[in-house]
Amino acid sequence: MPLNSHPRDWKSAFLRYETLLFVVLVAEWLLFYHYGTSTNRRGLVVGFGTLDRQFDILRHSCEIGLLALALTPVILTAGIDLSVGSLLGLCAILFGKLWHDAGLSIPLAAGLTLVCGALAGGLNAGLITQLRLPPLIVTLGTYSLFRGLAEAITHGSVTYTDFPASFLFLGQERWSGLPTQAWVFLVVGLGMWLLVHRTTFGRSFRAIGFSPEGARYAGLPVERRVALVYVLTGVIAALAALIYTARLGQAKADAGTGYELFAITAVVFGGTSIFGGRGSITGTLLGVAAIAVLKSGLATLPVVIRMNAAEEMSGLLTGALLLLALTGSVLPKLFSTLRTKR
Amino acid sequence: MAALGIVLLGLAIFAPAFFQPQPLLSLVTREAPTLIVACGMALVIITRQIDISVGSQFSVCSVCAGLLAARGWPLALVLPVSVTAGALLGALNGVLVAGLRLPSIVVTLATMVTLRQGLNLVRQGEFVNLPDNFQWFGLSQSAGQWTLVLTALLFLAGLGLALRHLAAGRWVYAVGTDAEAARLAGLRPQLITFAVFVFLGALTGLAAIMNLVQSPQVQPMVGAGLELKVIAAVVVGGVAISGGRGNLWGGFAGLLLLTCVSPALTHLHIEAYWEKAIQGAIILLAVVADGLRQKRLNR
Amino acid sequence: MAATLPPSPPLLTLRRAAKSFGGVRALRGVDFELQAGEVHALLGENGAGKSTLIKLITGAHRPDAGEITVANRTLTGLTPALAQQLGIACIYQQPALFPDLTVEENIGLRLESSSPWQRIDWRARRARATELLRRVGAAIAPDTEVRTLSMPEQQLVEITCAVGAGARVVVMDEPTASLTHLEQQQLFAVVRELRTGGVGVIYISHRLEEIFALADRVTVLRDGASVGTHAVGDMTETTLIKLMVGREVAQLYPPSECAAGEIVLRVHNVGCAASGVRGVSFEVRAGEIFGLAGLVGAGRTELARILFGQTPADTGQIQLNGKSIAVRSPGEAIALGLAYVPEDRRRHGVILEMPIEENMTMAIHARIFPAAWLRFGRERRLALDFIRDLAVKCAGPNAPGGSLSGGNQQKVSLARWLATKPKLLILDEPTQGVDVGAKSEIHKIIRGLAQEGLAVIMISSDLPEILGMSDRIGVMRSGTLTTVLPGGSDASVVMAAALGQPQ
Amino acid sequence: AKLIVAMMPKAKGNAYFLSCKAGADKAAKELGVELLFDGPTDSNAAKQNEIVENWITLGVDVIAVAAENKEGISTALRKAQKQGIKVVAYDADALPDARSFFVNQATPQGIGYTLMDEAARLCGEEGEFAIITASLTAANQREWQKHIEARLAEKYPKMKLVAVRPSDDLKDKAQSESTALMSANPNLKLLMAICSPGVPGAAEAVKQAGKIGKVKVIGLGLPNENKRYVHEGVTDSVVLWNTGDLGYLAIYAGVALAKDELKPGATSFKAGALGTFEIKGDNIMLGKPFIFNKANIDQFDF
Ligand SMILES: Nc1ncnc2c1ncn2[C@@H]1O[C@H](COP(=O)(O)OP(=O)(O)OP(=O)(O)O)[C@@H](O)[C@H]1O
Ligand SMILES: Nc1ncnc2c1ncn2[C@@H]1O[C@H](COP(=O)(O)OP(=O)(O)OP(=O)(O)O)[C@@H](O)[C@H]1O
Ligand SMILES: [Mg+2]
Ligand SMILES: [Mg+2]
Repeated sequence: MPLNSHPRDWKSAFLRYETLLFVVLVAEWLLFYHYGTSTNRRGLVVGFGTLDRQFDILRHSCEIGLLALALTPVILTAGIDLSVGSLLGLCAILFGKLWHDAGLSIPLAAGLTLVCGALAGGLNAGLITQLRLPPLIVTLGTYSLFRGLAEAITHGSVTYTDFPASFLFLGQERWSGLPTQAWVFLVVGLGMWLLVHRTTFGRSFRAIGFSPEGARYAGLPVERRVALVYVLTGVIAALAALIYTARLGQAKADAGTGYELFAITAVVFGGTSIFGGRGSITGTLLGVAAIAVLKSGLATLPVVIRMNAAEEMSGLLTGALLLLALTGSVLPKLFSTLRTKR
Repeated sequence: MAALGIVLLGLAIFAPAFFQPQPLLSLVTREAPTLIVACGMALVIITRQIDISVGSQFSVCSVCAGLLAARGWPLALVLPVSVTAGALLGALNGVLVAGLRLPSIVVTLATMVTLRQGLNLVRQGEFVNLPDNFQWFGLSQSAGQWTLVLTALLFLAGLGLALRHLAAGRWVYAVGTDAEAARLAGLRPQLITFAVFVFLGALTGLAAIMNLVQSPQVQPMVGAGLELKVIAAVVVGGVAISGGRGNLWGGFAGLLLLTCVSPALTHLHIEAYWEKAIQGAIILLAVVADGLRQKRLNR
Repeated sequence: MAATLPPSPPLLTLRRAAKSFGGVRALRGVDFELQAGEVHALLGENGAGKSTLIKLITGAHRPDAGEITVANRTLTGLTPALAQQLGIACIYQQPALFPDLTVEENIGLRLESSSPWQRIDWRARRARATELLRRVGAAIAPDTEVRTLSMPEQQLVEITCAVGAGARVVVMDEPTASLTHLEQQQLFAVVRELRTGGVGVIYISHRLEEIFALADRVTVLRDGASVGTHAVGDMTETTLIKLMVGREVAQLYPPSECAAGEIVLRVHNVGCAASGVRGVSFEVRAGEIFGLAGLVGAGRTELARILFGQTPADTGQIQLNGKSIAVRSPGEAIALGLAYVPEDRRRHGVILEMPIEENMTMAIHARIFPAAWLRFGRERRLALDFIRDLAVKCAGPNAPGGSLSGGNQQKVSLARWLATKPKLLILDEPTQGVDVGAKSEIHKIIRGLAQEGLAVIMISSDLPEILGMSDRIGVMRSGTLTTVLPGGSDASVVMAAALGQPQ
Repeated sequence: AKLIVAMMPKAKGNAYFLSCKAGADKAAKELGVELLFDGPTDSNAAKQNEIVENWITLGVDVIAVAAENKEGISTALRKAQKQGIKVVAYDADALPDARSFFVNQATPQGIGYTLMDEAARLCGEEGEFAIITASLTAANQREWQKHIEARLAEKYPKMKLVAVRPSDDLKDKAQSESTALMSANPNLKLLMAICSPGVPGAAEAVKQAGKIGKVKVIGLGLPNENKRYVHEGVTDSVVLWNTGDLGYLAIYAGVALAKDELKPGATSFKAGALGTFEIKGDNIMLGKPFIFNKANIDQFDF
């Protein structure tokens, strides 16, 4: 057998999954384009087919998309980070406080917020790598802690607003044709793709995800790599906090509540194995897009809006899709074992 | 455990008023349902699984039971319906986790979202008003309170003993320690895992009723965040998230510790905003303490 | 040659048993039978299907075709539970115990097939465990957690379970792979006692001398098919090997033409409190194979882990090429030119899910991928070179490591470390569980490396291997290096040193 | 075609807003318009934005909104106005430039003063009391609290506010907070709950503690939820406006805007069966808060 012709077994399987996801995405989009676009009573074309709506999709999926990008390497190392949503909230508050109360300039406050994100990620990283504690529990603790700190700092009530237009530009305006934050998202996405698929870092994340002991015996700096992944997540969560603040024009302690679940859903839906080792950034991007289009598309269907249930419907469908994707992923294996048993 | 002791001691010194019997009874009554769910969660975690959909299950059971009660069904009928509903939801998780061997964290994440949103879709967030005779099982209030507290405690004790002294209890540990070894020893790990999920679901259904009788109406968001509280309690109580180790008593202590935070803050005249941060810190301290102990043991 | 059949009906018969995993035909129509009171050896190269065969017998796998007859009952749906009821007990390659539970509980879980709601009688359990452990001759307290036991102790617990179950059929899959000579003798005694009691024992091992010492009959498997059952008395080592591999293999160790050079590694008074190693001093020269012998738990692996920076030394000095070094992590060790092929290849040696090529380059990321940037072409070429040089049998450089047989996995693990171009290579049990064919290939590779001037430390529990391969032999006992013997020493001298007996 | 009027509560399952909806439904029927009623399941400013955007997509004609967070929702509302949608706020205001009118159920001052006066009357103008609020974030709660404190400082020097505790708009939480407050402050004479689930929660706590009469309960709440406690003598009085009328008025105002019958600068407005209301600036005034007590509470059903 020629040595070069053997396909990468699991990789080709994933390529197939990503292709499937892409097809789902396109089908979804076309469906909504057809049923979700209409002309309203004032003669304006409204709904899914408008450019505005497409930009809204980009705007709305940016923060969760960033978190999903950050979580992909985390889950590749067989870890998890439940604290990202809370950290987003904490960073939004810190940013507001630094700018409003401490009177720092916007760039300085933003820079310091990113540093705080890194520190918070560092707390997770330290506990996980130095004390060898399970990430699920550590980040469950910091999930409470970060949100709690955000509430404590603001006494639960302070809302920072009145940010200058130059900052709101990041979240509400367009730059070179696309919403500003979409550019940030694209840059981070590309960076992540390179990190995970084209550098030895990504290689070691996978190795650690498959077998941390094996990676350690191979001389890979396991602790440093894992720490890097969590710190990076902290920084990206802080970045997402800035974008969130700019989009809504306000920073409040409840920012990003529940985002961790959506981000994890997107990552898993994108084909990354929760057991670690397998997965891709492309998959995550497709997963984020599929969920965002679904959510936004449903909300343009007149039937759904008239049911007063756009939010619930998209949540329900996302959950159901995730279950379907999970079940689908094991069915072939299940059938083959059933057959061999008989 | 030690932490709980310290906190209680601290309270005794700085806020003796905390120990008045009536508020304490009220506190414990309110946490009785949580304790029941925590028992089930401890089992699930001991089998090296996790269930983050209990909050949604709790809501669904509460609303179902509430609707039936509002139609005038007696408690004797509503209770089994709620327990069965919980068991069915648990069975759904169980089939996916044990039958299809999917990772429980993602499965229950998905069922959590699905159930919660499904409920919201159907009910549009509407509250259910309960008939008066439903309160405290129709008993007098203090008798009702005692009934709840004693039920929960008896349950805890019974399950704790069963876990130690019944074959089934030991099987749960065996599966959590090493599912493959359990299979080779002639046990059926998938069946046991399934059963544990169903059991947790049924307990959630029971807990929903125990919560229902305490209030005149059901809010559909009633179980939101329950999963984190319960998991935190179990973990703070020393049940290893990697399965196979720990027991219910620890979970009980963990729950007490976490629920003491809020009233303790009031008594110590600390602002309420700190509550969540302090709970998070407690979880972290508990795992750090456990981590350090493990590290020392491994020496 | 027909084996002499005892008159009684067989305990267990397999007829035309077949089993496939996906595309791999692990067993293709095997006949097998076991008599009461015999030790029946199963022999075959890695991947021949031995483990699969016994998994059919214990119900862990269900055959695709064929039938199993136990005690005159033909069974279709055999499960582990049913197999247990029928008196079949198995000691797997990896002990299947519950590490978090105590010994008595492990024994109880295996032996008491109770209903879920039955109460557990902890006192009776303890008494029974104590009694059984005594019968097997194991000095283990019943209330210790299994995780704290050593590998052989865990195996003893497994055997205790089998004895306690009153098993009629006991299956042992490479029970001696990690046992020392003494423990092996102890195990043999237990097996012989079982045989006397009318139990049928199926015994799998790669060590031919054990088969001659213990077995009555032997069935040889090749590529998932049986190539015959013979009485052991009729066989010689060469005929057996020929049956196994279908060709003759000279089980000779490659000759040493050692011209030992400079001192590469000098270890002086090294110790580490955490792992129980203390006061170790020795040196290794370029071009030399330094064998490390000792009983299990003597601390050889721990010593290797110290040298490799996994559990850094807290006392003593280590010199490499005359320079003092302090190794605090495997990364540093690699940078200094040290390489360590670990003992447990499935868990530590290769990452089973990753492609062969990625496994091979894992320790040299910094060197072949400048600026952390992956270069796939370079990686592929390097992997192809190693696959050719070491004759790794695989579907291609991107086949996952887990698809390889044990011996080939070991070669991949070896390739990973050779790629680092080390100055010193530490091999820990390089041929454990590797079949004879692959074993001699690996030996040749090791010898070749030494001849190219590499300094090699080889840890092994296989005494013939140590004796045949080493230029000098260091013997370790309870955490310290007690003696250094010249190569070609007598087996009894090495054993005596390992046991700490005066010579 | 029918006009489409979209109405947004802060939380759509909340009994308070459901009673607003009852009034709104009545108005919609009378006016022959289609009513959409959607909002977050739990109070959440970001979700309010998304729903407004959906409505813009659908092309509704009127949006009536109870803002969870002023600044948060206003961006979306401005966008709606740009598309020709008329916007009124009710219950909790948005920023003035993001809506045409605010249907003001009662001025924060009126509510704050009424509550404080009522509390002082019950305590004999001296002693300790505590406040249970919804969340520490909600803007209107902060407003009311501010006016309560102002009135306290101005008129009742012998009374002391010992604590303000959040209840997350949950009855259970309100109950446990009240229990803790009573045992931490043995001299507490009164609990004032300024969110609707808070009142029955505080009442239940007082009842369980066996302190009926010793600790009085008043608050802002719905009659139905509190009837039982008022009759048992746990709760003395509940302060509120007529919520059904609030919803009714909001819809009438919105539709009038869309039909160009109501223009900025108007000083009065006639809303169907309810008659004429005063407009102060851009606030349509519902009237004075109402005190429900043992004597009159049974006449109301919402
Ligand atoms: N669960 C499985 N899935 C896929 N293939 C398997 C599985 N178990 C065994 N095989 C394959 O079946 C063949 C026979 O394996 P088996 O473990 O029976 O060999 P063995 O004779 O015990 O070898 P060894 O001496 O290395 O223990 C091998 O090619 C192996 O890769
Ligand atoms: N004195 C000691 N103190 C603490 N632990 C010890 C001591 N001696 C041995 N051990 C432990 O016993 C186990 C076996 O040691 P090690 O693996 O080094 O032995 P080995 O000679 O390499 O045997 P093997 O044949 O298994 O490779 C290790 O886990 C080691 O930590
Ligand atoms: Mg085998
Ligand atoms: Mg060893």
